[in-house]
Amino acid sequence: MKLLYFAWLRDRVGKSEETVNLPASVTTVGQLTAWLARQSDGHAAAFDDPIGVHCAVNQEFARDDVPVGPDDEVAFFPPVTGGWGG
Amino acid sequence: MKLLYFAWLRDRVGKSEETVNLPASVTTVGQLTAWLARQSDGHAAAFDDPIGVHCAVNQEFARDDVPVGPDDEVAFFPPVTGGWGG
Amino acid sequence: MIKVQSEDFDTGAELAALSRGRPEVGAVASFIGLVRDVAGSGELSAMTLEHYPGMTEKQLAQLEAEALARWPLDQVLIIHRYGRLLPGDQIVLCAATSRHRQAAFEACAFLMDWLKTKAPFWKLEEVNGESNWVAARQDDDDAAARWQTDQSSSKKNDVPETE
Amino acid sequence: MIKVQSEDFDTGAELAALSRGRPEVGAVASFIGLVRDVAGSGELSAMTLEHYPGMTEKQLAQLEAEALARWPLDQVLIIHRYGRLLPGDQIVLCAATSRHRQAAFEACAFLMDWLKTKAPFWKLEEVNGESNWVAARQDDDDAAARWQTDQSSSKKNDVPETE
Repeated sequence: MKLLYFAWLRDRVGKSEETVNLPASVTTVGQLTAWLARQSDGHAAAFDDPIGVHCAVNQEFARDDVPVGPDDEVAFFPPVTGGWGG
Repeated sequence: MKLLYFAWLRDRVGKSEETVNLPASVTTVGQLTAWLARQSDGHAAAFDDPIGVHCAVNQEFARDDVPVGPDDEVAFFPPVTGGWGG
Repeated sequence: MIKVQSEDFDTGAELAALSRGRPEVGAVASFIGLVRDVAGSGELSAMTLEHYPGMTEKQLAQLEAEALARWPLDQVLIIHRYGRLLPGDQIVLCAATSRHRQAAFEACAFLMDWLKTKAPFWKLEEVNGESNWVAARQDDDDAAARWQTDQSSSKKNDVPETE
Repeated sequence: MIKVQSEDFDTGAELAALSRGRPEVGAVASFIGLVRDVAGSGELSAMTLEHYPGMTEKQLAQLEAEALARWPLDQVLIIHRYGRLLPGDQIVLCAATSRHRQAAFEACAFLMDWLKTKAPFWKLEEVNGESNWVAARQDDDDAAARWQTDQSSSKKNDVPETE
């Protein structure tokens, strides 16, 4: 599965993308998040507070119960913050 | 008193401005409108339906009870219609 | 800033000038009004905008001052043309700048609604070879009325509500 | 029309192109967002906008389609920049064209509110020599929520309301 990290999630994980082989027990966004948090200290720091982590599956915003599989592109990022000052 | 006419009021009166000497009995916009309606057939046509006639005294919108005097600039015009299509 | 003119305006240059050198401005809301070729019936070939020179500038300056008083704005711009215009021509540009988008948007919508009912412009449409003065529209009065405050509706010299 | 780009845009040319050859358009409402030099504390020297290429275009296209479905519009334009920007730089241009001003204004305000909460952009501010990721603001969520319909709030893949 292809994973993408943006903004401070990327800073904490230490890379902008990686490819992982999922265990069979991981079938939803929520399970993926919990599994990733155990992969390294950087991952743990990134997924420490899951409230602050948003997810997109195949470029659509996805809640914890959305299913994920090996062919999906899954991205993690902080809440979006728009661009301009006003 | 200086009078100005705009849009179809000007077309009906037949001129864009005129200077008139008011009788002493004319002291408000409403009295002026009634007096003007008797000055010519064109004036009568213009002031025929006072509901459709708006007035400004010294470039401020004015109701019938606003006072007018010899030194005022008084304008009559239809309801404003803005410019653009939207 | 108020400009009443017959010549066309350069929207990009006008909007850029509003925020130049004012880095606290984050939001520029604007509106351009164009001549539509759809008249009440038939095809519009041109329209002539007549106005009341002097009163127009005075009313627009009051409108600008009211917008600046009601919203936390940095600047207000109103450019309104008069004279003979063709379909697709620019007629009016309104803009409001602010730190925040909400104030800029609301002020800009306010300016446009009030321009339709408070600025002394009259529209002569040329349709199928005939020239006709356009009548006022009730929905424009309604749009302006939503901005009415108790204070301003009691002003003696205001536009009569029943006309 | 959607454009996601690092280069600057020409507001006047973009707006003019929206109504060119479309004489039924009477109203062009637009909004420009600029980099403000007022950060949370201290002085902003620059900001870098990161985005999620691919998803950004997809989300903006959905946003455009939703605006076109909700209001009687002729066209929608969204231009959003990414990369490193300086105070005063243009970041975003939204525009909506319509026969009537109300639809154009509402659609434009809708686009801006949703851009703040639905488009995958993240802002890194450089303040007093330090770079910090900007946190999401509750009032932006509130502004977007006012456009929420019952239908869209029940979508499974929508942004969770509690985050």
